[in-house]
Amino acid sequence: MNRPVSSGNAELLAENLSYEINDKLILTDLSLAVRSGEILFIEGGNGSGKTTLLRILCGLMQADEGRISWNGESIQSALLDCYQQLTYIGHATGVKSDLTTIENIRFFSAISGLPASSDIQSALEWVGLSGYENSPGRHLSYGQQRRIALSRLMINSSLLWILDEPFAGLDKKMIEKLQDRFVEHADDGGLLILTSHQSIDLNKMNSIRIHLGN
Amino acid sequence: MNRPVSSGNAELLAENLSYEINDKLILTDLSLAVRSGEILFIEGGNGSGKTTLLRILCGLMQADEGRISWNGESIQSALLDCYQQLTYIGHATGVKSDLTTIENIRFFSAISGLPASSDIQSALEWVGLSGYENSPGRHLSYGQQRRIALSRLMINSSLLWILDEPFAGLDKKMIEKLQDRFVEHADDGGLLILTSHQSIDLNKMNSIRIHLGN
Amino acid sequence: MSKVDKLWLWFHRMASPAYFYNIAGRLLPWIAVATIILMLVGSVGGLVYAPADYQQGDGFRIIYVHVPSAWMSMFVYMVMAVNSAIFLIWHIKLSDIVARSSAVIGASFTFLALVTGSIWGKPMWGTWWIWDARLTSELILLFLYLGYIGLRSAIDDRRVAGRAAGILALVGAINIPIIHYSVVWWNTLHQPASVSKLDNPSIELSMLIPLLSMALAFKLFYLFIVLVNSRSELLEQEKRSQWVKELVTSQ
Amino acid sequence: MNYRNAFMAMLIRDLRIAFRQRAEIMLPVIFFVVVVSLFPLAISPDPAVLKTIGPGVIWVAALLSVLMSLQNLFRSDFDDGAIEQILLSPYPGALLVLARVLAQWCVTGLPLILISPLLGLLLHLDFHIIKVLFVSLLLGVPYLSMVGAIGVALTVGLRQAGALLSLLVLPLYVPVLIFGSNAVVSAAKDMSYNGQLLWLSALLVIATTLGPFVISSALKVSCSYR
Amino acid sequence: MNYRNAFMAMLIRDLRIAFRQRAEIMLPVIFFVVVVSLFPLAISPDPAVLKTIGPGVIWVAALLSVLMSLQNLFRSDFDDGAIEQILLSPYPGALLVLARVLAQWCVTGLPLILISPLLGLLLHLDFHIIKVLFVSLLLGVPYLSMVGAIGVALTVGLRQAGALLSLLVLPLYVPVLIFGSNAVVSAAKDMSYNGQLLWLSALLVIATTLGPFVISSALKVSCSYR
Ligand code: HEM
Ligand SMILES: Nc1ncnc2c1ncn2[C@@H]1O[C@H](COP(=O)(O)OP(=O)(O)OP(=O)(O)O)[C@@H](O)[C@H]1O
Ligand SMILES: Nc1ncnc2c1ncn2[C@@H]1O[C@H](COP(=O)(O)OP(=O)(O)OP(=O)(O)O)[C@@H](O)[C@H]1O
Ligand SMILES: [Mg+2]
Ligand SMILES: [Mg+2]
Repeated sequence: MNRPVSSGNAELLAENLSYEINDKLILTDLSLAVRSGEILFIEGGNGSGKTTLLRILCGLMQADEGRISWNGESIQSALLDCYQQLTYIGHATGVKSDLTTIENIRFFSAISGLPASSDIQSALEWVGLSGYENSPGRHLSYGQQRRIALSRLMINSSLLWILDEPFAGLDKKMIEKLQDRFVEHADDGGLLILTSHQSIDLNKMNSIRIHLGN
Repeated sequence: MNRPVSSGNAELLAENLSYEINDKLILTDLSLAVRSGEILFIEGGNGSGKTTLLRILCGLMQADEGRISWNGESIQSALLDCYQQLTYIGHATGVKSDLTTIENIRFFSAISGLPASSDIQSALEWVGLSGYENSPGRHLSYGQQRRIALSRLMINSSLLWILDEPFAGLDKKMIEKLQDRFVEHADDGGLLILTSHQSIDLNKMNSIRIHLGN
Repeated sequence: MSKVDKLWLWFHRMASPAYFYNIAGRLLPWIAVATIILMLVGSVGGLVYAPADYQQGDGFRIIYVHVPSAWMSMFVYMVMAVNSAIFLIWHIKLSDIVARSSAVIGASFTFLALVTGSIWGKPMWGTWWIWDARLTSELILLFLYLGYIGLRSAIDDRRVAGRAAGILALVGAINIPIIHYSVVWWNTLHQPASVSKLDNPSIELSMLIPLLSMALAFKLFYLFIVLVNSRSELLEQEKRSQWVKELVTSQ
Repeated sequence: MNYRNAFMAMLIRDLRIAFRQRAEIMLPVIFFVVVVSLFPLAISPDPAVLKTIGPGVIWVAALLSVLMSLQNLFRSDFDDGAIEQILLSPYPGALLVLARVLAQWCVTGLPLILISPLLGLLLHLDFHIIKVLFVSLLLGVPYLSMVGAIGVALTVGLRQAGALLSLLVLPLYVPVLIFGSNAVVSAAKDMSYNGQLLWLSALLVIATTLGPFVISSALKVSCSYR
Repeated sequence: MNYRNAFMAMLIRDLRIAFRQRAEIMLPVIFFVVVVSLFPLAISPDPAVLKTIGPGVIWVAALLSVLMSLQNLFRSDFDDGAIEQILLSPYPGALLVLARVLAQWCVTGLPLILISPLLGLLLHLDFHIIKVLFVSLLLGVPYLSMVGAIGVALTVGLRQAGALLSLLVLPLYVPVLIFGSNAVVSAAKDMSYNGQLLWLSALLVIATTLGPFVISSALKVSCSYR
């Protein structure tokens, strides 16, 4: 497993974000900061704007107002550097139904700029998909597909992880493993932003909570 | 709210189900029975065959071997009667992204044979979507879309509910409410089959558990 | 302050919503009056004073609608493309509004040119339509407009719709000359089916004046529509900003 | 249980969705117009040529537009899971499917038929020929919709459905194409064209009576695997 | 960071997916063949007629096949979320998009070009005319793919994308259609056709250099809302 490249003092900072859609204010004047070693847990009921916030943070959507900076630079100007440090996993997994598990993982690692030598086999074992190396994605259950997406967290050496409901669809054993991995990532100086409706035990981690919505 | 039409002694019986796909045995010789007032909770890790089993039980897929009967009659011959008594909610919600919340609910109730007079407003309030009556489905968050699908459980008077991970994507408040509704349904003589990865408190209910997979 | 800086300053001021709103509000009545006057001059001049054509009789008078709308159809697309570029590069919302309000009216001008042309064509060529270069380009231009409008209306988030449609408008603008020349060239190769009388250089002064005043009236009418649209659109978009609140309370 | 209610609910749902996405109504028509106008560009602008190829071109273009508009007939219902609810409804699948196809026809087939005279003008067809063209499309297009829907139901679970669909469906379209375009060609030659129109009507009756049943069982099959 | 690796990963992924769904490779070709063969049925089987309409018909059919095959270019990536991963990749979007379009062209455009001589024979075109047809398609089809991809990228988030796509893209196809089919017609008249082929090459160069950038920014826009 690779360690994050620089464990220095990375920081993601969002100031006064506002986002409105079709006359509905979804985010109003929201500020947050995450630093190396910290875990930001975003809570909130259904429809409180968690997904929207995460997509704005990783640049997939633009906030109407406010600014986001990565290590002091505005995210617009530091975009490519930031993307090299970013892993985002959303509601949709990006798993291709016609590629096998191995091929899926290899493709992800190639386009996220990882060396081809990355240890894919151990990542596969970690997500409990050994035995399914050559099954095409469409033959896998919902939870198994999500596991493929999550395997990137094992190969990856990026600093900033933004995960939208990473526990959805997973069984208990996998949730445990994932939580351990999060702690490890934070200990290595990584940054983590996640949402979840499952109440998870983040006490052992250096975690901050933000509550969205009323 | 409507009560199930006949609270007599309905029974869903599955005997010796087997299902194989691409040389993978997914279900082997599985039998189960659910009666009025019972809740069947199907557990199992990712990929253990829960979704497959539920789809077979409600007739969307055919088992390779074994038979399923509803109130003593084979499900093939009692299909229409059975469908009148069945509510199935799967991973996908069936919510149309161009229809408003109200229109979506009304359509569901129309094709499941409910009277047009059904109390849609109270169902809306129950799922916490009042205020979103006229928002098209695509404007809703993942959890809100799932809530629309679940609103049918409030309007519905069918006996047999088959629910695949009904708690996925819901926030805690909604999960509570849903659990209460399940107990109520069982008390009214309904049958309920569900899967979930979230450990829920079914002790207060008359529940049976089946564990799939190793 | 250099000239360029001054220009920039002016540009930014114009692009500031509050300033634009006020200026546009003051201009509107004048534009409306001018449009009506020019329209009257054009139609009276065209229908009454201009002599009947020795070949085409009174039928030719449709020229006073046809030619201005044909001119406008191309002009408006250019305005739309330029504004789309400004919006995509500098994120000036006003440009997006101009582009959007241009689309519908531009499509209407194009449609009008096609319809009046066809009506004129029936007595002229004995048929409603020929696949002449200019006519064909005009038809394709209508499709480009419709594509732009279709894309815009299919996306319901205004910000996204603006950017997506902007890209389309630019791609279309690059293509318009190519389309135009390919069609012209295709036509000369094929020997057009019947002799088109579109190119008629000699034109009398008594015909020219009404024609020009109609053309100007069409332009002003377009300007009027765009300004009205922009103003209401601005209020809508900026409803949370300070100047709109002041505006509302002051009334 | 109220059959009429269920039918109307389905019909209204689909009309509503179509009208919400305003573009959907116009687009097959525009596709039709654009495809027809490609031919003078590709072949020749000469009125004499256009007159001879006109009926055939309009018929082929109509056929392709119907095919194009059908592609998404069950797609969104399939993707979002609504199809499972329709199949599990206590009402007969054929009834609901009929409503679905009818809605589709109102929204795409009908406008296409209505605009066809204009295209006839563009291709320099005479007035009495345009009349025959109109009638032949009126009889033929519903058949195209119904038969196309069978193909869609069979391919809805597949990824590259579009092209496969055309492979399945186009051969079935051939008879209608032949009768339809031939009726117009005969009219142009001042020959009788009643035979062709009768054939078209017969095909239409068969398609609308059997179609819904075939479609609903095809849908069931498509949904029984992933 | 290795640009070549990323490009190849994307290309190989798409080729692999295409070859897994064997049908995908054959189908646009089959669509092409079927559409062309509708015309003798709809218009006339007379060799003299077919000779005159042949080049135009083959070009229009090629154009529609490309359009048809493009419809799902980014759809599955969009639906399953892969597009977000592509956009968030540290490599330039234009590079990955170029690989995507190239793969698509290998799988659908190329076979279509290769089969075109056969269709020329079916429509009674002479051998030297078929040669020109082949070259014109070789130059024109990549342009069609690239420009079509822009339209796809703009409409990928929309429901009724198919029909809207054709409205956006077909007008932009007009120049290629004109130059392409005219090159063949000129060849048939023993006139020079170099001018047309040069035009086609020029258009191709413009499209392939600017296209990827336009496509990737259009994709970004399409993904920035739901
Ligand atoms: C549907 C049919 C027609 C269409 C789409 C059409 C289109 C156009 C267009 C686009 C222009 C502007 C050309 C430019 O400024 O470069 C134009 C100008 C003009 N049209 Fe038409 N036209 C049609 C029919 C006719 C007919 C039947 C006549 C009369 C014989 C006519 C007479 C003119 C004249 C005199 C001009 C001004 C010429 C000039 O500016 O150089 N048009 N038309
Ligand atoms: N077409 C297929 N070919 C081979 N195996 C398949 C096919 N379809 C499903 N499977 C396998 O069937 C098993 C059961 O899948 P199913 O979706 O029923 O699991 P599940 O229990 O619902 O899992 P989850 O909790 O992740 O939703 C999985 O291991 C999957 O790999
Ligand atoms: N296009 C839109 N128009 C109007 N409202 C929208 C639109 N898109 C999203 N919304 C609203 O934005 C809010 C936030 O949505 P979001 O998906 O971010 O919620 P979430 O916190 O992720 O919820 P969940 O827990 O259900 O995933 C919702 O209330 C939704 O109704
Ligand atoms: Mg969410
Ligand atoms: Mg499952």
